[in-house]
Amino acid sequence: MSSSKVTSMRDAVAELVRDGDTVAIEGFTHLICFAAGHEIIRQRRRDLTLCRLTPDLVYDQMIAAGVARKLVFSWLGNPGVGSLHAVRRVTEGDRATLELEEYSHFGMVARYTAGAMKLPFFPLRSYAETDLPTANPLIRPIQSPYGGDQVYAVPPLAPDVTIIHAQRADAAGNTQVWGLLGCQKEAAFAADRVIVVVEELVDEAVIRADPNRTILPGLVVDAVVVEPWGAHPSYAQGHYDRDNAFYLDWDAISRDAGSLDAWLDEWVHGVASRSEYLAKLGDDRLRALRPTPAPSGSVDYGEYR
Amino acid sequence: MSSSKVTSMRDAVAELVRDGDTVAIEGFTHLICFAAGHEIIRQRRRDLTLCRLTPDLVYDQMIAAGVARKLVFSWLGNPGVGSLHAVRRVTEGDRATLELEEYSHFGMVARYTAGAMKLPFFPLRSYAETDLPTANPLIRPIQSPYGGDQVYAVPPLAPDVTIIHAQRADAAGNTQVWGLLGCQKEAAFAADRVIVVVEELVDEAVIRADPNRTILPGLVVDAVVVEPWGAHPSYAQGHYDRDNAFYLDWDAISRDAGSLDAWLDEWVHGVASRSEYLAKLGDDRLRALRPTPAPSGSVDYGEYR
Amino acid sequence: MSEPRSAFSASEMMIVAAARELADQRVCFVGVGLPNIAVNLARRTVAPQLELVYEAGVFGARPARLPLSIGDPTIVTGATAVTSMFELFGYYLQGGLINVGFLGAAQIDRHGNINTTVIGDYASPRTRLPGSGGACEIAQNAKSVFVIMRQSPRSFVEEIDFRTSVGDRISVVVTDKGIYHMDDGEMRLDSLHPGVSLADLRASMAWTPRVGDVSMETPPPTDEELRLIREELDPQGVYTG
Amino acid sequence: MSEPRSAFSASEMMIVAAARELADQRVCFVGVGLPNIAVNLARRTVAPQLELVYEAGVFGARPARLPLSIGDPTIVTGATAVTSMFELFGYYLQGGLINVGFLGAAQIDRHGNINTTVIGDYASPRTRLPGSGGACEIAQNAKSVFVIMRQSPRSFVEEIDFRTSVGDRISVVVTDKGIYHMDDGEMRLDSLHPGVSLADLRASMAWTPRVGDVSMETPPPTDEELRLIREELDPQGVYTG
Repeated sequence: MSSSKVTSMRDAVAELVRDGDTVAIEGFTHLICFAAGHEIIRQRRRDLTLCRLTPDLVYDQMIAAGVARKLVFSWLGNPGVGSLHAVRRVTEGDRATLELEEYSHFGMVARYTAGAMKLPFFPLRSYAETDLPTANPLIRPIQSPYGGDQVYAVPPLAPDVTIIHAQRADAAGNTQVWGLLGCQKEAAFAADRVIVVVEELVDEAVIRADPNRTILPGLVVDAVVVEPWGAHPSYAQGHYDRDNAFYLDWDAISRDAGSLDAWLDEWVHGVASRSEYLAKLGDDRLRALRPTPAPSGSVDYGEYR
Repeated sequence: MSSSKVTSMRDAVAELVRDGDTVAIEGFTHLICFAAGHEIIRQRRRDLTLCRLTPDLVYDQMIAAGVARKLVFSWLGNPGVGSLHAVRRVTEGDRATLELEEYSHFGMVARYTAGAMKLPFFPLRSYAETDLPTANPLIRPIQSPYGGDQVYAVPPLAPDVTIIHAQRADAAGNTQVWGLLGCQKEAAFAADRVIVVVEELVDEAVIRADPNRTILPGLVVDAVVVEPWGAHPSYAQGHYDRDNAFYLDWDAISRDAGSLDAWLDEWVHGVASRSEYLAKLGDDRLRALRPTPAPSGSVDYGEYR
Repeated sequence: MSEPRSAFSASEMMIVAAARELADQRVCFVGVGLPNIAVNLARRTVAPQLELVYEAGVFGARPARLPLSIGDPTIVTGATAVTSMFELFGYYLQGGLINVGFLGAAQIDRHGNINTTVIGDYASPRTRLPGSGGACEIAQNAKSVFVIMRQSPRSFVEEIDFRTSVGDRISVVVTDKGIYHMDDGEMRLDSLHPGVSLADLRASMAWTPRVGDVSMETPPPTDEELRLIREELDPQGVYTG
Repeated sequence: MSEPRSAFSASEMMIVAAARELADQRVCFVGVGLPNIAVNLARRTVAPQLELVYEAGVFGARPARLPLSIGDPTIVTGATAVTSMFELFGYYLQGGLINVGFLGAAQIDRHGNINTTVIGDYASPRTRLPGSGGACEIAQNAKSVFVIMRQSPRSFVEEIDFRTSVGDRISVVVTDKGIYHMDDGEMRLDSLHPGVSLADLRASMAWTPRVGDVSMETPPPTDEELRLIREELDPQGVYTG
């Protein structure tokens, strides 16, 4: 575990993300790793099956760039703003070229959980009397061996690669997150390969000082990429705010395929790395997203010898 | 949520623990609330169904005192020492007067989880080719609606009362724990009534400064009892060590029914409260169990206005 | 008739009316969009004790600003508890701890069944909507469900194009025209907003509504309610514009 | 023959032999009792890289002392991760991340099936044993299973009284007499401990064992192994007494 897994985003994506893979870049509003999404676009991966509860702007961009064959999701929108126009362009009417596999939020969370637990299915109290099991035949009724009312089951979801963003990890990949946890832990344990992208690389001692804060052991992590601001325009609790202005701007940028392509040329293909992207954004914009401190306080684990 | 739920152990047990109840005093080695067990003995509750993964000394004492009709468990012993002699006296041969319902650790955890999630069953990969489903017909095979190999199911466990010990809570019952988490969260969410016993009562602001540390919201808590050292001879991470000497001594105390009864008379019936028990133990014994500090360090949540 | 309209917008009236319905409620699961502003207004007015639950994994949020998204950092800092989404949906929602689930909708029928998935055919839809998100499980597991939406003949329809969430647990529907409560499985109009006639309302839906006692119109927004919306909750008019 | 016996006990030989089997292993699920001391000895000798997993919910423990219980505070402080038992059993064990599950046993048969539940009839047993704990799921889900136990005609039996855990994944059984590995579903004796004759061993089990090449006896404990057991791991002789 003490051997370093630290690498660059370019090398991590080149080695661990392959054409045709099922990929989950998870993080619910919080810690969405746009840096990884942009690198996948730059390396022109193709035929990916993209999984996320909320495809968000990161998948709108990746789908517009042509990396995806299929989308597995539960809520398809720009939160508080409106539609994901690039996704709509390939899913509506005759233009429907993107394959969709649709669940509810809990259904997706339960799928990752079944994947992490190597369970053949996960039962939940959703979908009763709705059209969702008809739209997606993988949502199936199941009877309890103890009688009572019927519930529904969803199948496990085990991505080839899960990519998550975190506040910190050590070189072995032991990873800690605070704030919204989403379902990153489940999506990572369920995956064959895991890339962890962090705001800060810390010493193993920092992790071991607060083991209850750890969401992933290095055991399940293949690569650690140090990419501060790698979640922008999403956010990292305590590090920077969500760039809501960009989420609002995206509506206009993405309404037209041409303007979206121009944006990709300028902000993704036009930069070689995340640091170039950040330089382009400018210090003023980043500085304005910095929160004031709100410390958690420290607890005592006690030394027992 | 801001109305206080702080009460005494005597009143909490008097109001919330009733004859015939299904009771779970949970905590895996860590944070076992002996103070609550002793108060239940003093109030002479009867016909309880006691649930715990590891009945441990607390249930050996309660069963010897005659409060229980039935035991639901997964591992019946004095860890690293040997048997629970009082339990053995009422479960072996013709003396078998205590009803047993037996699972594995994961089976018990899954039962509490199903209870917390209001699921009619929980599936797991245990029990294959073992005699456990024969010994306990409530462990049943279930087929996946997606084919593949058969797994087993366990039924939900929803205690009438769950009692947990924690390092700290606020007056509304918002509770935080660090160190071993066992399955206290699941057992509490699954229960109709919840008693939280704490080492320290803290201001709501302490809880809200680190919301990821919260295991229970006050919403599910009925009573908060402030009882420092309430887990002795079990332990509270960062507050005091496990009193292994007592666990070793218990083997001799409990081998003979008479010496066990004498111990109960002296240490449970013979004291009116936990503070009397602690006074009887003496400061030297308690002081020797205090660990040296090992701080977790603080993280930054950030102020977002 | 036109006097109140000059003082506030139909969106403001809808948000205020929805917020007032939360008086005395304890635990509310906050959906994205209009429910988000209505619930945050309620906590500042009629329901200071209201515990806000966000599907992102937050219980007891104390947002210092109105979040654009329902996964904003301001719902985390100072919250009572932050949990994984597995625990939020499993232990809190499916576990039966949510009094009110607050949803928006694209289409609704007279029975309260909701469509947020597609307009047109599912396979090749005219309009692809966001889908369920947590809505279908909120509708099935919250003790009661409130709906807030703008009504029109295209949103208040005889037949919804896709059943995303069932109406069984819906208790109230608040629109830009009036307030409906469920009466034996069907929506009943119980209040018209100021300046809205029954004719206006009927013209804004595809079925003929059951009508209760509408002699008293919805009390208009107070100055304080309008100040909170305009100065604190939505200064940029994202929700009310 | 009696010379080595004066230098170390049969329990010490058993613990040392079990620890050595862990050389090069990566992730070990530590059971209560004898496995606990064997695994902690291995981490101090042949397997410094060994990650200790405790069912209590700990990954990457660095115990500063030998815990009497497997839920001791010393396995928490300085660990890599502490999780709920739901996640430990679900994501780590059932998820397939455990290389070796290390178990003790009261009874074992030639196929490695283990009884830790009852001696005698289940309904009214002669002896009530602890039961499964996590053993039945460790035996089913760890990639390989090691067993450490004292052998006698009452523990090495033709027919176990209750099947608590299946032997399918057992790879090695270490006793106070020798070392067995699984060969086509049956235990095969591969080494006799110093001072133990084949006759001694046969007298300490209820079936006639398959015997491999036992020309080389188990290397006796080194001075360092004995020092670690006697001074650091078990000064009070709880495990070796």
